[in-house]
Amino acid sequence: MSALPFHRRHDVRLAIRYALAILITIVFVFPVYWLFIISFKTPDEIFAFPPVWYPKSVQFANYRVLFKDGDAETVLNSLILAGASTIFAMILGTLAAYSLARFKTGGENFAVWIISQRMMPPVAIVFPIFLLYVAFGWVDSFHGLIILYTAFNLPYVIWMMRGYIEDIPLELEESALVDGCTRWEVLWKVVFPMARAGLFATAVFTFVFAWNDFLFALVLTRTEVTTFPVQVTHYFGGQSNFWAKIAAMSVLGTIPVFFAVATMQRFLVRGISMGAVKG
Amino acid sequence: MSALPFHRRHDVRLAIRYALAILITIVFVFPVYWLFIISFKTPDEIFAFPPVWYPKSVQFANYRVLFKDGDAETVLNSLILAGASTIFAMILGTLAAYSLARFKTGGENFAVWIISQRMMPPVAIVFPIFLLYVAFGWVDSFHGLIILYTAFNLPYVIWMMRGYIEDIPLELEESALVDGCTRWEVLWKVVFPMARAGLFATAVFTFVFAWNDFLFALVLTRTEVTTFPVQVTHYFGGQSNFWAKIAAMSVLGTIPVFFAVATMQRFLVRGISMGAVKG
Amino acid sequence: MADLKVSGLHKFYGKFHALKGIDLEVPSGEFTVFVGPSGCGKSTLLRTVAGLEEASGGRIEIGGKDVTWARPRDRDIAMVFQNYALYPYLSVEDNIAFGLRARKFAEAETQKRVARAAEMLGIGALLKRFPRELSGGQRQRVAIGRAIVRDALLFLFDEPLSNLDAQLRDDMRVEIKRLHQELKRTMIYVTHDQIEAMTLADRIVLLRDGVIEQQGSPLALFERPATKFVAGFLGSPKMNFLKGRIGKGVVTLEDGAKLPLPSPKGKEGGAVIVGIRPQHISLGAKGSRTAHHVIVELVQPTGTRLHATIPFGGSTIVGEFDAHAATKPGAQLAIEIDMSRAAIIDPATDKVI
Amino acid sequence: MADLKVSGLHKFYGKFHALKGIDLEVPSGEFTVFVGPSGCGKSTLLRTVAGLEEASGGRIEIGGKDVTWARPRDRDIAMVFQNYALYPYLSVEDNIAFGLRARKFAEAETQKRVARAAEMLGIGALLKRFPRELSGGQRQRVAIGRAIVRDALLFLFDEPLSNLDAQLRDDMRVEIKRLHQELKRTMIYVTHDQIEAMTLADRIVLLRDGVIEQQGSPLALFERPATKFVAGFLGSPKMNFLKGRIGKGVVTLEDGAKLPLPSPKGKEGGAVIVGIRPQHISLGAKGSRTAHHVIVELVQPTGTRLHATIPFGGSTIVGEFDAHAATKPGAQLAIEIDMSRAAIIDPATDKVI
Repeated sequence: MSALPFHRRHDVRLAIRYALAILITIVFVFPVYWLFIISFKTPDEIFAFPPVWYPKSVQFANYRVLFKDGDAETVLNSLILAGASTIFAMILGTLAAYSLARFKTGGENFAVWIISQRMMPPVAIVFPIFLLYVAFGWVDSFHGLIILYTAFNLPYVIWMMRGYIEDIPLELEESALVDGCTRWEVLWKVVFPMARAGLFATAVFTFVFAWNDFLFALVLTRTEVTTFPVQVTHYFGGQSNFWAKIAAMSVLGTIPVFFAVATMQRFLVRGISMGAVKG
Repeated sequence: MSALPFHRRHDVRLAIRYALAILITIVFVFPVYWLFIISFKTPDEIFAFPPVWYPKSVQFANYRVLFKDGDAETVLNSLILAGASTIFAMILGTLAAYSLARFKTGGENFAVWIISQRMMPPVAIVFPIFLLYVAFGWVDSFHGLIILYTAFNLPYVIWMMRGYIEDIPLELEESALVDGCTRWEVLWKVVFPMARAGLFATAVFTFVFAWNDFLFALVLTRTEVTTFPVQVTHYFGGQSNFWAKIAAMSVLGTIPVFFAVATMQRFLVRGISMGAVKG
Repeated sequence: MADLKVSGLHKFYGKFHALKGIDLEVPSGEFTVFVGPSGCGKSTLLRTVAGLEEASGGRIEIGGKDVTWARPRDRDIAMVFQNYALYPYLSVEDNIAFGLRARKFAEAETQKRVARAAEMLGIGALLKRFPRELSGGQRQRVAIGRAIVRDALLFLFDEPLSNLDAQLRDDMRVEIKRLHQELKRTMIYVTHDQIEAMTLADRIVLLRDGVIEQQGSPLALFERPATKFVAGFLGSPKMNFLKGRIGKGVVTLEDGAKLPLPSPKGKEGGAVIVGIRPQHISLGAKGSRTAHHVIVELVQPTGTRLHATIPFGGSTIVGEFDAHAATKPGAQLAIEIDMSRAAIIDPATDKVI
Repeated sequence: MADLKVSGLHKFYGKFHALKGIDLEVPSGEFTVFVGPSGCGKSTLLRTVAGLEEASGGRIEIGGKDVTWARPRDRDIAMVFQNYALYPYLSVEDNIAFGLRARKFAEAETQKRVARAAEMLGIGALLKRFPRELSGGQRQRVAIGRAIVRDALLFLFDEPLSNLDAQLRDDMRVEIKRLHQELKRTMIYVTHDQIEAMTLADRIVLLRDGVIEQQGSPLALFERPATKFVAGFLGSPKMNFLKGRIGKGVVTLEDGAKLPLPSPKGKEGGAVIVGIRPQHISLGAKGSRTAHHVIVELVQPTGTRLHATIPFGGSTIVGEFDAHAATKPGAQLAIEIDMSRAAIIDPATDKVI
């Protein structure tokens, strides 16, 4: 894959690049910076006018209070829920994806039907699920949310992994079959190693989806397993000292995602560009 | 791409297939069915025990009330917001994706950085954005939410379209350049027609993401531009006759998604399987 | 003894009938090449023998054992794939050892075999490398190494050289042939390239549209083709085909030119197709009674030889001459045709008479 | 007049120096072939001429106009790509007309030209079809059609036949050559295949590692190669190279065999490499004084000819004989070597003396 040559004047590139740079700065970078800064501000600084662009003194008071109030515990809850559901969704989804990719289970339309499930408005299904959970006694429980997140992420995992598995040359599997592997051994010795980057990339996304869920957690939890997004919103609309708390909570809640993305970065690069290099 | 042969006994296929079938039925189909059924039930039937598996008489009272109360209007608001933001995100995102794919703008790591933005917990950025919007006077406005949804969906569009554009053989563009096209003409005459299925598939997803948003709409709207997901939750925790209303609202709110997916089905099939057929 | 016996083998893909009742025996120790144009069924036949495609009907025996319904791993075969099929996450050593480890060979035995195979293929120095660090030719060698360590009854090659460039293909061809002389195992090789088939095979099985068109030694097929298809498929440049009618001891071509018939064939007045190889056209003396006077249309030098395209007999033929025949487009030539080696074909059946 | 003039052209990809100061003139109306092994820079040179890669230094003139920094569309070129580069969403007709419409030709003129090009290439019946409905050869024809309607000053072909199978490649080669004779336009053709270069070119430009190794007519390069690389690159089977030392009127090979030197070359006692083409080795009478007695190792029949691999002179050589030479592995042969056509190479410089 070579890059296109650069022809001095008549070029689309510059226009696109400037638009992109400006948009990114305004929309993505500024709010994150602002959030970060606020979490270290004193209450007075938060609503000061003109705004305080960078705090005079860095103070950790906003963070200390999180651990005293048990707010930090909700981050742990979120970790358990997102982590467990990711593991289950990856195992089930990868097996299903293999079936779809290699045995053409259900054909192309079935694959589209599966990913269509992902488009169902959560707000539409949260209500019957709530009724179901009340009946089962699953409301406000870890297993209830883990099952739900697993089911909700399954279509995404199946869809992504199906693509990655289809990218594996069939001959690699055939060669293993001829060489003496059973179908399960082919999965372990060929499919998983070959799709490793895709597996990790998909797992990161799955984790983040569950981590970021707000609606299901809001409706299906009470006090036992409050998640970090729900806890943050408890403080919305409150006093100015709550703003500082929200900011600190948000930074805290972003750290696991940051680590997930950072540690998986090389797989993400490979997983994302997999399609490009296979030719 | 040929399918693997079927070897009678020792096969992974059957195990996977049964697991899949059972899971799909329990997790996906039942809640949707339940929702649909409830929306036609009388208040008495909803909490009857044993449950009423199918209503004795189909009655539209639950739907009629939606149009009287102005609930249906929120579906229209959602349509405007999701539609407009999809159009903007597609235009900006596709141009940016072209730049990334063909001019290697920023390299692989920049592409990963962009999609990482999509992983930022919404609940973490909603707070600084709220402050920003208060300052701009954008709270409870159409343009405020359209800009937000556009910005939030941009990373996804860039990421997807970059993949589709990289799949277009470079020679098709080079041939057009030699034959007398400018770079903009190449975009119109080669890139868009070639990536059409991918464009439509991505647009459907983008639309659905905006459509399904709950958190941003909850925090950033008051009364003027209430969206359908927010409106639905207004009735959560209410009386049994509200359950029927929620069910009817949910069905109503699922219809546009259903149509988007249905009309774009052939592009989705092609867009999803594009990676697979290009070899 | 036949290491592979195929009887009445059919294969359908939906409605497409890919193999139409193949009967075939591959004798022990022979190098057999399945050859034919794309879509002829040669790869399907190989893959069905390997168990990678399921037979729709018929019987496959390997080493006297019915394996028609057996899994690939139970067939005692080893296979080399067109795209090498190397595992990118394994070193060369682990790639070669893959099949042995899958079959739970003792590690010492595995090491010994891998070392021997690597030495035989001249890749001993590459064992610690990864496939991405190898050239195309080296990868192909590793793929062959992975097959030969297995010591299977039947070695299958599915177009193993078609991803290599011309020069490397020539070199690897020699090496595969040398390997066969050394190992003396039964090998089946699939290719669409007639030159590969000719140079490698002890026996060629030429397929067309899912049936065996002809089989035999390379020279037998080249010199005594049974049909027009076989005559046209083997040889480069392709055999020239000229339409004509049988006369008394001659064939009269469409433009009236007459070619002598060495032995009486077909009935007088009947239509025939005369097949002449470019190598059997030579330069004659100008004015000679048996020479035909022609004008050269196009010339392609290949180094020591030269291919000239010449309008003749109502069609266009290609002749192979010495590079210094001094022919240019527009030049006048006198050509002689060696009719003793021509193929006379019945246009109704496309069979060589 | 030169339609293309390249002076001091350099191209870097990062630190990789792909073109190292290329000087080249392509005379008007000639068929020039850039050939060389992969990575030699031939494709980079063509793409830089086309403006698809930006030159890192030097000057490119097309039709006397400096186009070094011009966009591709301003260079008056037409190009055929390896993978056809057809637009799958356009019909054959629209594909061929694409360039004319992009340049805002009148629709009537466009129609006329498309029809003429289609007729010339024999694809008139396919105009309403879509690329996916065409065979490989038909697609290649459409791609060529798209180039020739443009009526550009320079036609560039980037390995246009390498996606086709052997048989089709031979046919298309003839057709491209015929097209050149008909159009009489300046054409530049890139290939890695020496046979394509030999048969198509008026002039071959042989590249190696970003420099021009030798250029000239195909026969000149084949018979009077300037370097060992050129000698080895052209011809099939490859030229045999044997190490030896110069003696009195002879070259003594590593195993002591002596080959006569037709003319005195190099200084006595100096090391040389003798290059002998397989076609210049023939069967001699047993017991003849000039014949060498050898044992055949491997035999590859190609139809009318046969390639025998023979250990000789401390190495292994390949000889080309008649198919009925009755040689089998292990057979004894007496071979004669035509030293008047051998290349004597200085191993220090790899230049032919």
